[in-house]
Amino acid sequence: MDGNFISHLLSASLPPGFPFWGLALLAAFLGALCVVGFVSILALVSVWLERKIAGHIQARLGPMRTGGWHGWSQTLADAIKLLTKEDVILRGADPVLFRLAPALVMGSALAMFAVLPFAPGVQFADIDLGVYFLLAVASLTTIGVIMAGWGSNNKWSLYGAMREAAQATSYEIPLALSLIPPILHFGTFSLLSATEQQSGWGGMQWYIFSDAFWVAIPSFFLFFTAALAENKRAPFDLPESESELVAGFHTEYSGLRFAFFFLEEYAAMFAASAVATAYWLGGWNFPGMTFLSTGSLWLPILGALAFLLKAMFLVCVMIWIRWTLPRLRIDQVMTLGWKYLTPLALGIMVAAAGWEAWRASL
Amino acid sequence: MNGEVLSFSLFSALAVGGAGLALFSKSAVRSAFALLASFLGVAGLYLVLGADFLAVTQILLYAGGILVLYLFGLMLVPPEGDEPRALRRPLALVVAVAPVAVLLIGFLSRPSHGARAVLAEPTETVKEIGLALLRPDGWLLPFEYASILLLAALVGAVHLARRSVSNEEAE
Amino acid sequence: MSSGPLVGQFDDNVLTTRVDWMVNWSRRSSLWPMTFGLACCAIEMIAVGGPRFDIDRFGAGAFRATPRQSDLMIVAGTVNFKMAERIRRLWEQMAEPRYVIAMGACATGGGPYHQYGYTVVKGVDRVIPVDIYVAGCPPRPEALLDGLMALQRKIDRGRIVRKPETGPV
Amino acid sequence: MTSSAFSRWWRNLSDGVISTARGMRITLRTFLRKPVTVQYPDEKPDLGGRYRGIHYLEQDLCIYCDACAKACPVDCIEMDATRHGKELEWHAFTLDYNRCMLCELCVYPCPKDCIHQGEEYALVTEDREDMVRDLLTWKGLTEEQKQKVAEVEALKAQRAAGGGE
Repeated sequence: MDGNFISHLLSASLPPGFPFWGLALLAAFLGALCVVGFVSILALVSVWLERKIAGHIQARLGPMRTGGWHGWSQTLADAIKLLTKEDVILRGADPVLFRLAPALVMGSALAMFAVLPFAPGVQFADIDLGVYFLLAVASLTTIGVIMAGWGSNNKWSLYGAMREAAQATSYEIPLALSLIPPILHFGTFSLLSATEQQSGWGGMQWYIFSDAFWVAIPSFFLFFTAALAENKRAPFDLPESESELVAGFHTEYSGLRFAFFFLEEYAAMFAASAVATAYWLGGWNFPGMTFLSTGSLWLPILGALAFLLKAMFLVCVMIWIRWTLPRLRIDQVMTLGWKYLTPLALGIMVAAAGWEAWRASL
Repeated sequence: MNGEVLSFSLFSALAVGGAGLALFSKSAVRSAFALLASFLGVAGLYLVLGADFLAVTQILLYAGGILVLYLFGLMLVPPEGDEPRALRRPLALVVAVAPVAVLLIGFLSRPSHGARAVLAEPTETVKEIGLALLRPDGWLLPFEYASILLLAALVGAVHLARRSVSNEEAE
Repeated sequence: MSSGPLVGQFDDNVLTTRVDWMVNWSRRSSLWPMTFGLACCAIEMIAVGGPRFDIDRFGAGAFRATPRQSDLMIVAGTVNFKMAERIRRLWEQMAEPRYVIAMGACATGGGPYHQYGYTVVKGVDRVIPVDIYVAGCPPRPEALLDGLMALQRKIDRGRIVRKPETGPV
Repeated sequence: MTSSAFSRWWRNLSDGVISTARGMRITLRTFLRKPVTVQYPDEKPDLGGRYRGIHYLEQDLCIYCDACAKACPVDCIEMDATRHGKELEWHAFTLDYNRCMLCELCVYPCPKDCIHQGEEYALVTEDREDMVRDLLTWKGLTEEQKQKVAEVEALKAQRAAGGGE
C-alpha cells in the first residue's frame, strides 16, 4: 500500500511508533471527511450555478437576494432549511429500505470520488482498476434508486424506480463501451496513469488532440450522452419526471433524506465530468505546465484548478442541456440507447481497436 | 487477530448474513435487496484475496446488472400473497434441503487441509487476466466459446422479442 | 411550527438568538412553492415564476411537484368543495414547517362566488390555516411578491429554540 | 435491414445531433442576452395608466346615495352614515376585498365621482378580517392625504392627456 497524500501527511506528523492499521484507519477516516466536505461544497456551488444558468437561459436572473451578491448563499439556505425540515416516514413504507436507500445512493456517489485524480499527488486512492471501479460503484446508485422507489410504497415512486432500472441498465453498455477507446489508447484503467500520459506537448497532449482524435471526439460525445442518461439528468430524467410522476422515486422523501438524493445527483454529475476530463481533456494538464519545476507547490494548485475548471465546465454543459431539451419518452430513451448509442459505441470501439493495433504495429 | 482475518470475518459475515436474510425474508423484493449485501460481502472476500478485478466485476455485474434485472422481474410479477407457500409442502422442503445436505456431507467427509488460499500480490491483475484470457495457450478457446454462447442467447432473445413484420408499423 | 426536543426551550441569549436567526433566514430564503394552481390566479402565479417577475430572485423559484419537498402552498384560485378535500390532504402531506398563501379573492373569502357560489368554499382558511392573504382578482404578480415578502417578514418573527414571547400579544 | 432503413437511421442520428446543437445555440443566445426581469421591490412596476387598483373614497364629496353598493355585482360595499341636514356623520364605508373583483362597476354610477380605483395594487394581510377595508380612514380626512390624492389625480390626468390623444 503506497498510500495517498493524506497518509503521507499523517505518517510525517505522527510519532514513529504509531501502528500501521491505526494510520490506515485514520487516513481513511480523514479521506472520507475530505470527500464529504468537498462534495458538499461542490453541490452548493453546482446547485447555485444550476439556478443561475437556468435563470439566465430563461432571460431571468435566478437567485438574487439571499446573502447579497447574486444570491451566492442561496443553496446554503436551501441546505439548512432541508436539514431543519420535518423528516416524513410513511406508515405504509418499508421502514428499512426507505431509510437505507438515501444512504446507499449517497455512499456510492461519495465512493466515486476516491479514484478521481485532482492534481499531481492529490488523489485518495490510485487503484489499478480506476474507471472500472467507478462504473461498478455508479451502478450501485441504481439499486439505491430502486430501493427508494420500492420502499416508498407509492405508485409514482415505483414507476420512477422501474424507469431507472430500465434506463440505467441500458445505458451502462454504451457508457462502458465509449470508455474503451481511451482505455485502449492509454492502455490502463487508471485515471492517474491516463492523465500522466497526456502531459506531453507542454501539457497539451490530450486524448482529443492526439492522433486518434477522430475516434476520441465521437467517443467523448457518446460518453457524455450516456453519462447524462446514467445520472438521470434531463433530457433523460425520466425516473424523476415531475410532470407525470410527481417527483418519481423521491416523491415521498422530505428534508435531509431528499437532500441526499439531491446531493448525489450533483456528485454523480461531477464524477462523470471528471472521468471525461481525465480521459479526454487531459485531466489536470494545462498548457505551459512544463515551465513549472516538478517539485513546485504551484503544480498541484494550478493542476487542481485546471481539473476543477474543466470538470465544472462539463457540469455547466450538462446544466445547459437540461434547460435546453425537453424530456424524452421512455420508448425514445430506449430507442436512443439500444438502436443508436450502442451500435455507434461498438463501431467506435472497433475503429479505436484497429487504430491502436495499427499504431502499435508501426 | 490481524487485519486480514478481521476483514475476512467481516466480509464473510456480510455475505452469509445477506444470504440468510435473502432466504428467510418474507418479501421477495427485500430478499433481493438482501442479496445485494451478500454480493458486496463476496466482493469484499475477493478483495481480501487480492483479486480486485474480480471484486469490481462482481459488483458491476451482479449488483449493478443481475440484481437490477431480478428486481425488474420481481416488480413485473404479481404478488403471491404474504405467506411463502413452498414451505408448507414437504416435498419442496426435501428438494430444497437435499442438495445442501449432500454438499455438506461431501465437504465434511473430505480430509481437512484448511483454507489455504494463495494470496497473490495485487499487481496488474487486469493485465494478467486479459493475457490469460486471450493468449492461445491460455483460456482463449473457452473464452471465445462462452462469447459464442452468449451471442446465441442474445440472438435467441431478439428472436423471441421480435414482433412479426406484418404488425410492425413504420417507426 | 415543528416540534422537537430543542424547540422553545431556551431563554434569549447570544447563541439562541443566532440559531434562531440562522434557521429563520434559511426558511425565509428557501421557500419552495408547490406546483399547484387552481384557477385563473394560477396564471398570475406562473407569471411570477416567469422571467419578468422571477420569484427565484427570492429563492422561492424551485417549484416542487411533491408536497413532501415543498414549503409553501400558494392557493391560487377558486376552492370548491370537491377540491377542498384534496387541498387539505396535500397540506397534510407537506412536511413542517409549511406555509400557506391564499392568493386572490376566491381563496381568501370566496370572491365573486361568495353569495351564490354554492360549490365554493368561502375562503380556504376554513380548510387549512393560512399565513398570508393577498387581495385581487387576480392579484398582480407584484402583489404575490409582496405576499411572499410579507411571509418572509412573518417567518423572521418566529422563535424556534427560544421560548415564545409571553405577555399580551 | 434495407438500405432505406439504414439511411433513415443515419438521418435520425444527424437530425438529433443537429437539432440538439441548434437548441443549445438558442439557449446560449438567450443566456447572453440581458434578462428582462424587473427587480420588483426596488424597481416599481409600470401599471400602464389605467390600472384598476384598490379603491379610495373622496369622503367629503360622497352623498351617501348607495349607488355604488347597488351597482356592485358581489355586494361588497357596506356604508352607514347619519344625516344632519347637509352634513353627513359617517359611521362606516367598507369594501370587502374578500369578494371584490376590482371590476370598476362601482365607479361609473357615482353621481359625485367620489369613489375611485387607485394605483395601489397590493393588499397583503395576515388576517382575513383586514381584507374588509374601511375607506373612510383611507381618504378625505387629513390635509396631507388630500394633497396626496390631488397629486395622484394630477398624475392620472397628465397620463390620460399624454397617452389618450
